[in-house]
Amino acid sequence: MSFLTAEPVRLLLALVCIMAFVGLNAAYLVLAERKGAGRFQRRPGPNEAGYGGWLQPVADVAKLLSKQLIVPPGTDTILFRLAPLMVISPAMMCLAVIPFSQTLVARNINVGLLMVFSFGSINVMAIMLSGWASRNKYAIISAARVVSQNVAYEIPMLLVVITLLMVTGTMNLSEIVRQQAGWFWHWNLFKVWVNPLMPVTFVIFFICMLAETNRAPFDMAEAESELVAGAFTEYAGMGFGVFFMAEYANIVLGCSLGTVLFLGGWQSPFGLWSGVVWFLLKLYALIFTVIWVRWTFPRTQFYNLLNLSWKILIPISLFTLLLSSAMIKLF
Amino acid sequence: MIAPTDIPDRTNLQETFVLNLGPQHPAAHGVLRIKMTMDGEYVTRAEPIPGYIHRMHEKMGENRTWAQFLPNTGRVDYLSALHYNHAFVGVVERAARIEVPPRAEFIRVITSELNRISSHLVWWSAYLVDLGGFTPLLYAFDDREKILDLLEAVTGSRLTYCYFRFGGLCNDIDDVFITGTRAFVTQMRPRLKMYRDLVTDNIILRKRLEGIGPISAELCRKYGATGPVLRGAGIAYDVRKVEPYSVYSQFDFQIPVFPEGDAMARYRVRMAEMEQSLRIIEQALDKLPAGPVMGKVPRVLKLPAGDYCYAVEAARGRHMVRVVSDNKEIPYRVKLRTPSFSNLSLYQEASKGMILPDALALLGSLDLVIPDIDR
Amino acid sequence: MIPTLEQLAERFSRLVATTAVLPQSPLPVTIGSTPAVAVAPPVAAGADHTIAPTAPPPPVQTVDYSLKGYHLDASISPRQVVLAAEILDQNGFALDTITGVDWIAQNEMEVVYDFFHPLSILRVVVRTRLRRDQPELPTISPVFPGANWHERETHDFFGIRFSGHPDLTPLLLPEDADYHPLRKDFTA
Amino acid sequence: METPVDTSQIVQFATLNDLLALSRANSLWPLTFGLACCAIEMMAAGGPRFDISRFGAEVFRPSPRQADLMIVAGTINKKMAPAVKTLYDQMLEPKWVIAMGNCAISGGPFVFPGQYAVVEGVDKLFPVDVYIPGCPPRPEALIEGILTLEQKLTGKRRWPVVKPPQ
Repeated sequence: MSFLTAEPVRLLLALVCIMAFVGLNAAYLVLAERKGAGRFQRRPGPNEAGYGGWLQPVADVAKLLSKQLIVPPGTDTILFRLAPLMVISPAMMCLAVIPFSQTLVARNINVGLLMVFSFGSINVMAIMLSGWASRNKYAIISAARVVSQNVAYEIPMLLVVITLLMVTGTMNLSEIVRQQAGWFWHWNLFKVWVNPLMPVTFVIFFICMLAETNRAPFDMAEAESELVAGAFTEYAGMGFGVFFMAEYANIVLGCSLGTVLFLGGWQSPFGLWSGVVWFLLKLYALIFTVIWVRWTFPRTQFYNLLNLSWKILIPISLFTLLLSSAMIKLF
Repeated sequence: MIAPTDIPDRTNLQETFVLNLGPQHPAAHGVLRIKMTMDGEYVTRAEPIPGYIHRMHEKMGENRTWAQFLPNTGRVDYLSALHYNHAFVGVVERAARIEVPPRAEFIRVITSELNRISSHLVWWSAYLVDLGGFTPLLYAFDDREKILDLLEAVTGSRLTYCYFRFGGLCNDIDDVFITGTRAFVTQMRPRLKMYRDLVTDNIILRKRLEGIGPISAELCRKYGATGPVLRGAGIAYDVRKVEPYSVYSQFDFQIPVFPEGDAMARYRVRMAEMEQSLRIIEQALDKLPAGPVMGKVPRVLKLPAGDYCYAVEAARGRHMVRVVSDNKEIPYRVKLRTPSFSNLSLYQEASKGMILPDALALLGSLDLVIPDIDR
Repeated sequence: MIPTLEQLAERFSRLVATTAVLPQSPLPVTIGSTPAVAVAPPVAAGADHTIAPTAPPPPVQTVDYSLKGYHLDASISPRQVVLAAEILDQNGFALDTITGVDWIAQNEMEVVYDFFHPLSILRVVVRTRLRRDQPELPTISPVFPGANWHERETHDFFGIRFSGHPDLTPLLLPEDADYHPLRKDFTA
Repeated sequence: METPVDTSQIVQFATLNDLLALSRANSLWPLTFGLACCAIEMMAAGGPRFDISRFGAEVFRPSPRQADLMIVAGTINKKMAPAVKTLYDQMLEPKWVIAMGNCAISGGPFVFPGQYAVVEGVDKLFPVDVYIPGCPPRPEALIEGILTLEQKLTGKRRWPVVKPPQ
């Protein structure tokens, strides 16, 4: 079995695993979302396909795969086909550097965080391309919204992450988790003695993550009651399915990042039995919160959204950055 | 929130495009079409184009007897069918001078107010869906099903009621209905409080609605807009108080008025109206007299020649029926003055210079039922 | 702001007594009878009224609300509708509806304007009659912008033309509709 | 000249077809498309009491490209008919149509001699798979319609038919 340790094979295996992880997560998070929405709304949710509805995602994917494939007339054919690929592949790439546990990481690189953010930005471009290529007015409005929304929220997100980097002093995600070993007050979220505003930065991070993944209450891109289906209006079958998957893949990525950066990754809350289970627990708790938020709040208005970023989040995150640097300099 | 005065005047720019919203669009609540001339996300001109569900109600009125037209009234504004029933039986009773037994009038009030609550609940849920909040729809429909259970037991249908008859009602109510209605009233009050806490006081919703789509009382008057739109503009006009019909003058209830004139004011008017409707139902149940529910009606109904009007306060505003009779068994002309028609007609003026989400928030706050516009 | 019924009745009587029209009224003369008071008699006057009335009832009359559903019934010349609308506008009335009635037996079209007062119980009906083969009268949409749609609808259903109307295209009927379904001689 | 061979008799993907039919039947995404009164009952069918999400059919898609099922809920008039036809054409194969309510079936109560506005049945425009009578049909009837459509797809009935007591 020595060939398994060969680096290219290991990488290939890791990629396959990541793709399976993303695919399964996307499929079953859709089900979780639908079942969860049912719970929030006093109804059972999908429960007829298979035992308790467990085969619902299978049915959905099989149906989407077997739908007619068309490229609507007048669209930019290449971009139209390219956009779904461009939206899903960055999310998969990013997961390669996420440390699921001490050993379970596809590629432990020193600039992991940088890579996540650089690949994460491609997502925006993909949605913009899909909106542009669709030759649909709703799609193009949605694309314009996505760009301004993501530009607005990238800034506080990065400011928050820089604050965190000052605390950790490294961009290696495994190293960041390792620093948070011990009891739960060693997590970056609770390191108030380094920066008293650490919980606030986490809240800002979470809000920005919601906005970056275009989730409610910031789902400007797919504002159903305004823009029909936004940038995805003209997509059908699996093209649309891929966008659907990418939304959940991005949620998984964003929540993983939140877990790694703030919640101690694979570290257990009381210093014992650390492992991948803790990572998954924290990850799904965050994802559950994302779903919960979606089914609780109405959508914000577009200008309120931008105001929130430019007038509230950016000043606060700048202040935390300042405070952090001052505290580090002083103590 | 951007106040409307902050928006630059973009009506003279040339780089506009036309966004054809509808007739199939999630915010169109059916088949309304709005031709929006847009400059980016700013609406420079929004022209509603109704008529996609025109169903010839007025033509049908001239084709059938007075009684045969009654089921049609339940299908004009299907969400407040009983009010439309009431207007039509009211005009025929006024013209033919038919006496309605008091018990029938009280039951009319009870069922009408239940219908008003269910209509407002549908509006509320659909409006929240417009604003991107989906869960309230399910809660509101849960409550609405309880009303529908009650009404179905006495009227026989869930939605397009045809319960009122010339001179009374087709069925008397029973004790099950009375106890069920009382139970519903006690259940509904905490639910309304929950909706207030969870939804109305939500910061996102308030930021989304406050100051959006201001409609002044003068604009309402010029366009004939009524109902919650007018009351949300600070005018306490309610047909139940101003032109009291049926036995509404015997009840103690208030007309909720909010002077701001924005979408939030219209929202609050409807939420407060549900509470007032509960009050009316309680009082009517307490005062419910005994007796028959059907008065004396001639076997062959012919209305004396002339024209007659009867207005009611439907869930969406003032609904008036104007009939012209030429002393025959069939009407010469039936005109339905529907509130949604007038309320929508001011949309073009009120939506100028808004951005698309606000324009749709304004559209939803008018509470439109499209067949009510198109008839 | 709230006028009494007597004041309004008196104001309308003065209106019908004159032949005053708007000086800038663009209306071509389409009415057969020139004196305004002598326009065809109103349909609905009293309980004893029949289709072919023997004596024309007064053009302005107050009626019993409980019997009719309105308080004041004014029959005016088609050319005076804008003046009538202005009177009601100045007194704070709101437009309820505009509709038509096709009196095919008398070869006439009737246009009925309903007004309500948002602050009091006061309902006014203004009616006017036109020749059926040439139904045309001025628009009141400059006074009440809400009349725009009501007039378009009346044009849809009856083919009554409102001169000066900004956009008299079909509202409820399809864009290319050239029929007027509520005319009594309409066949599909 | 040879007649083309009907390959479907030779090459068959029986199991795959069955599985696909089963998948499609369990994932009927309707178009968000209400016309009139019946649309409210369609909404009620998605409500907590009836909940069509149990059958995976609650994913109302506003864009016809992503929908599999068009529930024609209400009257179609002649002004609307071209738009409905366009929506049907924009949906991608395989697609199904449920005519909900009497108006969609035949024009319902709005048909009378001399009517000028109503299309007398949506099947005048495009083929319909399931008809649900009623004015408006109850939400249970819509669920029954969806089950009937599923039966049409898979050949199997999901729940036994309940016979009303005589």
